[in-house]
Amino acid sequence: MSLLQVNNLTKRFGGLVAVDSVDLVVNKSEIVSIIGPNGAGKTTFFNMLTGIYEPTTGSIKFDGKNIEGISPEKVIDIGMARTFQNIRLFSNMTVLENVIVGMHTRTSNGLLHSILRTKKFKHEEDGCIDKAIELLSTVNLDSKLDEYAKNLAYGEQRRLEIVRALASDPKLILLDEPAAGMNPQETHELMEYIRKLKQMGFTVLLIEHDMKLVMNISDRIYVLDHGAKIAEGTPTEIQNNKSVIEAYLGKGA
Amino acid sequence: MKRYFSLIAILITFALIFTGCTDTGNDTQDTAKDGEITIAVACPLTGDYAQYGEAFKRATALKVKEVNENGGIDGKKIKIELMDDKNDPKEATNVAQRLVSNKNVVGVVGHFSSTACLAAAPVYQKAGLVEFSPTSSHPDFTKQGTYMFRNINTQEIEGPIVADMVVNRMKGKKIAVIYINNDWGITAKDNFIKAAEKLGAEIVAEEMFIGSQTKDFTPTLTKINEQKPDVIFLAAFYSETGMIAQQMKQLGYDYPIAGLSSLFNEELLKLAGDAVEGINLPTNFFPGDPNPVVTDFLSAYEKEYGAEPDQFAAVAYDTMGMMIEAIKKAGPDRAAIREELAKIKDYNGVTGIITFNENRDVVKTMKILEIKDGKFQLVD
Amino acid sequence: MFFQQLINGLTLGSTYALTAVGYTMVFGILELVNFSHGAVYMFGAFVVLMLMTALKLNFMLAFVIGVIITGLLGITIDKICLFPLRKKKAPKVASLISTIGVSIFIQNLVMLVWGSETKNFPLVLNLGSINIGSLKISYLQIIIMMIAVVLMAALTIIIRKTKIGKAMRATAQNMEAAKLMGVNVNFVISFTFFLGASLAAVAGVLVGMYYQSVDPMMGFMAGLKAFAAAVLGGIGVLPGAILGGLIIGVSEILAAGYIHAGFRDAIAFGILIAVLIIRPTGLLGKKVQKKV
Amino acid sequence: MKTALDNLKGKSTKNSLKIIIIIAIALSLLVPFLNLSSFVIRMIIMVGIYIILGLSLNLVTGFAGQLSLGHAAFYAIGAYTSAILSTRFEMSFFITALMGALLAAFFGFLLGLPTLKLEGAYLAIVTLGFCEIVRIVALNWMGLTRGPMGIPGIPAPSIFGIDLGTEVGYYFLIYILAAATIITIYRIVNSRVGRAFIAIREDELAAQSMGINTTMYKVLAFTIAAFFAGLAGSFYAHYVTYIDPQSFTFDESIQILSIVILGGMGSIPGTIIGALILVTAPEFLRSLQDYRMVMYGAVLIIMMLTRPQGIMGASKTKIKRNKLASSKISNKGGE
Repeated sequence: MSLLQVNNLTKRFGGLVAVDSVDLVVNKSEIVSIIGPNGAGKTTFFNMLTGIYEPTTGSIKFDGKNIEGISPEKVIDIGMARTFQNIRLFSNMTVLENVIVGMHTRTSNGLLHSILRTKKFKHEEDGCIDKAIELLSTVNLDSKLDEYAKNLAYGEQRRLEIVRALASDPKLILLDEPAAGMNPQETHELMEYIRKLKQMGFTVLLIEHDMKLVMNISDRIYVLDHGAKIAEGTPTEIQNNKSVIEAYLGKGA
Repeated sequence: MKRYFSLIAILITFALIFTGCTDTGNDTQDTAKDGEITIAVACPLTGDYAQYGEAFKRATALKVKEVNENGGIDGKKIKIELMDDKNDPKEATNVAQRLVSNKNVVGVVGHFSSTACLAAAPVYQKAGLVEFSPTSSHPDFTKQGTYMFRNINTQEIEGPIVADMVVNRMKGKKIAVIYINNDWGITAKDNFIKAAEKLGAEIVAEEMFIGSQTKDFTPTLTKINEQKPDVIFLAAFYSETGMIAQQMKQLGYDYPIAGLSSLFNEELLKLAGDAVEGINLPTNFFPGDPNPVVTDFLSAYEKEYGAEPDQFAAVAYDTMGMMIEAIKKAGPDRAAIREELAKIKDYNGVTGIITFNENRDVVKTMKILEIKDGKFQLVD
Repeated sequence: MFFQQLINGLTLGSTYALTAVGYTMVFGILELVNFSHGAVYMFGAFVVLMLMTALKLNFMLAFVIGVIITGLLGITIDKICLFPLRKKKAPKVASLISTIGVSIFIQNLVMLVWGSETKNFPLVLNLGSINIGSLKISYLQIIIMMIAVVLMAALTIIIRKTKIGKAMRATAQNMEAAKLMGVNVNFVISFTFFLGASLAAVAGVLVGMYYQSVDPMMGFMAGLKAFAAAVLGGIGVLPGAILGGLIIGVSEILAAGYIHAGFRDAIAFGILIAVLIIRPTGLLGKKVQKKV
Repeated sequence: MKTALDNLKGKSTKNSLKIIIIIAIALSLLVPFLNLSSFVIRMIIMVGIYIILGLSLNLVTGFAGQLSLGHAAFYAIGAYTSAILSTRFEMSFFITALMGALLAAFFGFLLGLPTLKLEGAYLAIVTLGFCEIVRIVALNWMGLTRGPMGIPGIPAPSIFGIDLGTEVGYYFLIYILAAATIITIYRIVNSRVGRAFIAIREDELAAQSMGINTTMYKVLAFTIAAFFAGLAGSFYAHYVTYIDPQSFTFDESIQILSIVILGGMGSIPGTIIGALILVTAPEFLRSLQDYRMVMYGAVLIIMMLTRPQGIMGASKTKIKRNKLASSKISNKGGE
């Protein structure tokens, strides 16, 4: 059963076609990767899914509903959460707070409850804290709860960002180059972690350059080049696809 | 944690300095108490209106120096406690509170503008300390309480004098009015218009500007020009009057200008040169007055500061003089000083013969001046 | 009367435009609202006046020296009060408060040294005026508008065609990248402050001449209006500063002439707010695409 | 073991902090009876007013990250509403203060709306322009505000027939108002709403991606801030008993902003210290007479150069953790 179905999605910036009629399907509990050379339009594609850019044409169907042109703050509501290519944590907030902000749409404490510190307020806060600590423990960050996000090591920041996205209980989680800047050891841990996510019942769509990671964990892979989809299939199929090799190594290789 | 300790440390230091500051303030005065009587002068020394405060500062210092040289009050020297209120109502109340808390201060000369005077008045009234403003002309000022005095004619008195000057002397039948949008400007304009209309004149334009904010008067003047008035009456201070006159000249408009006593200032001539030629205005103080009180003041002021006093200096000088007069009779007692000040009759000051009416407002006679050949000259 | 008011408004607008250019340049490079600009403008007018009256220099000489001194003041402000903050990577608001401190400092220092009263600025160029019917345009008004346009053109040439201009544009785009490419960023910033401050001085002197008076508080309102003009036109965009200045000037004068003199400043700010609500980056400002 | 020790440490810090706060509160309650001069009491009351003003602006600028140069406008709206209602309709302080605060909040809401799209310098000039417009309207709308004549004779507050127009009365009134403001702002900041504000300040786009309706929260920040500034204005009007437009100029906005920046953006204790320093500094400097404002300017620059992040820096917001949660950590640590 398909969770996300993208048809004929296109984005033009002036004369430049950043994403050119791409079709894509993500099924429940799948790990799907999008790969492609720099400037292939991968992040633009993500930005359309998450409402940051409005598509020029095409449709996005998520969980049975059309969502193209949705506003960014609604995206998480319908069950899609993301991370960013260049980590966008709330640097001057603590690790714990970052995760709890991730639960924003799943909580409801308003001004009055906050000021009066009602029972509901305390109950909800406690619930958030427990859940956040539980999530953080899955990435070994539960010992750094009160650390400022900006003081974490690079790999830790990446993991924190993923946990922040998970905090909203998404049906689909979008990871934009999660392994960028990680050493092999960290990448390996990340790989295990993404597998674990699948076991936990999450669906994952990721953009990634690290081929080892992609080939190891993906159920299916889409390849973009110059905005257009040039191939799709299982990791083995992609590894043997001529046009993919051309796109990566240039013609005549 | 360290953060909180530093916070507490700062708080404590502040508390100490603060109480210490006010205490030492009192200490120094306590030691000096026997030989001195303290009179406060509160005026703007910084900010937009500092030039007027400077006149207060100089003139009151001169008066005190003269009295001290002649033996002071019963052998006691007078000391001035000079306070800057920036002409800001909030600062004025702080100053007032500070002065009433200082037991050595027996009377206050100040503040400059009505805004500051009115804001500070409740503090003085509550504590029973005389607030003697040389310049506040707001009608409500002396209604704030029995400790409020002023040494300037209210516009109820000046308005009819100027209206007579404009309608009868300058033959103004159609009059355009430009006024500064503050309490003084509005009361001045209202009283003038009332008196002028009674004399049969017609007000053809009524335009305002915001003090120390408006520099470009061309739209107002262009608009007034459409009405072709006989006279333009200005309820403004000298600096804006200079600009208005110059911009009129630049636009090529040539209407006679009438003003109020606020224009009597040598700076106006320096500022606008021949553009202000022919302006008519009334005044309490005129340096060309042959009265020996005036000539003595003039030469003393010029000797001390190398400049001719303006009317703000003159009225501050008289205010200090009257205050000292009252203290001489009452001794250093705040309530007694109020009683004696209210009783002062026919004080022979440089701004005329001064008496308070029952509302503690002064009534002084006025002379008419005209700017001729780059000088203020007495007419009649 | 309408055309006369229009001329009045254009002249006033030109003085705003000249001052606005300084705001826009500093903002373009540093993304900093320089609140000391109004005080610098006032300082420029005072220095030229003092050179003329105290040292008896002739106008042109006093003008040139005064403008250079003011330009150097601009550099000094940056070096003492802003550069250390940039080095520490302090938040932008800290710099903003620092420039407010500078503004208070300069204003009150001028008041202490030269007195707080309004001073006459001699009418050095008494050129008379042209009359077209009842319309009267003084040559001074024409000169002020001309200078605004000429300086604007010269600035555009400096920024578009010269090497330093290229460096300025590079710094404005991305300071770190410019540094890596060998641009002497500190020099570029100093140069920008010099240019901005000397332009403010030119504006101050022209305004002093136009109203034949200067006072230590003259920079305050003029500074706010010029800032408003810069933002209205699109801050960081040079032609925007001119356009914004003229619009603010004309609307203010027309408001005073036809609506109510008391509300003239309120109307100028009201127009600004209305424009920004419709066009959040000002009239000529470019819309920035969010980088993700 | 280590975590247990940490917990213990945390507890002792918390306790000593509590003790300090209790002592401070006890001392401050004694203040009016220490026979201090009226001047000192007056200064403390003024500091109280500026604590409210500073904290409310801090919510917008320090926590939600929206630079506002027009905070005096709300202060003015509160003061004028209160003054007009109490002099013309003889309403009691508590009603006028509430009305003043609510009307200010309404205008805060209106001003918050354009912030949907504006940022940085654009927002700064809009707030500044708004402040000027409010002042100019107050100056020109004679029928309502008496323009430059100001409104004198604003009655002192009283409750159940007890006159609060005494030093002690005013002291405790501002004490309660300031304390209520501190507690409210503290609680807002340390809640879901406050975290949304801070997230917007830190990274607006990421905040949006977390599902935070940034527009709504920005407007909310402005509205809350305006409410408290209006409250401060009401108190000011009833305290000074005379107001006119000159009390609410652009300088006033700058003064409030300086308090926030000097104390540290996003720091509640910082704002309190900032208010204390900047309100009293002119009094310390008063003996300098003409040199006072020059020194003030210099002090402002030096403060910024030496501590650009403010005296206190941004304070860490703390999420209170319950026993369950902390026991879980130590369990995890033991595993």
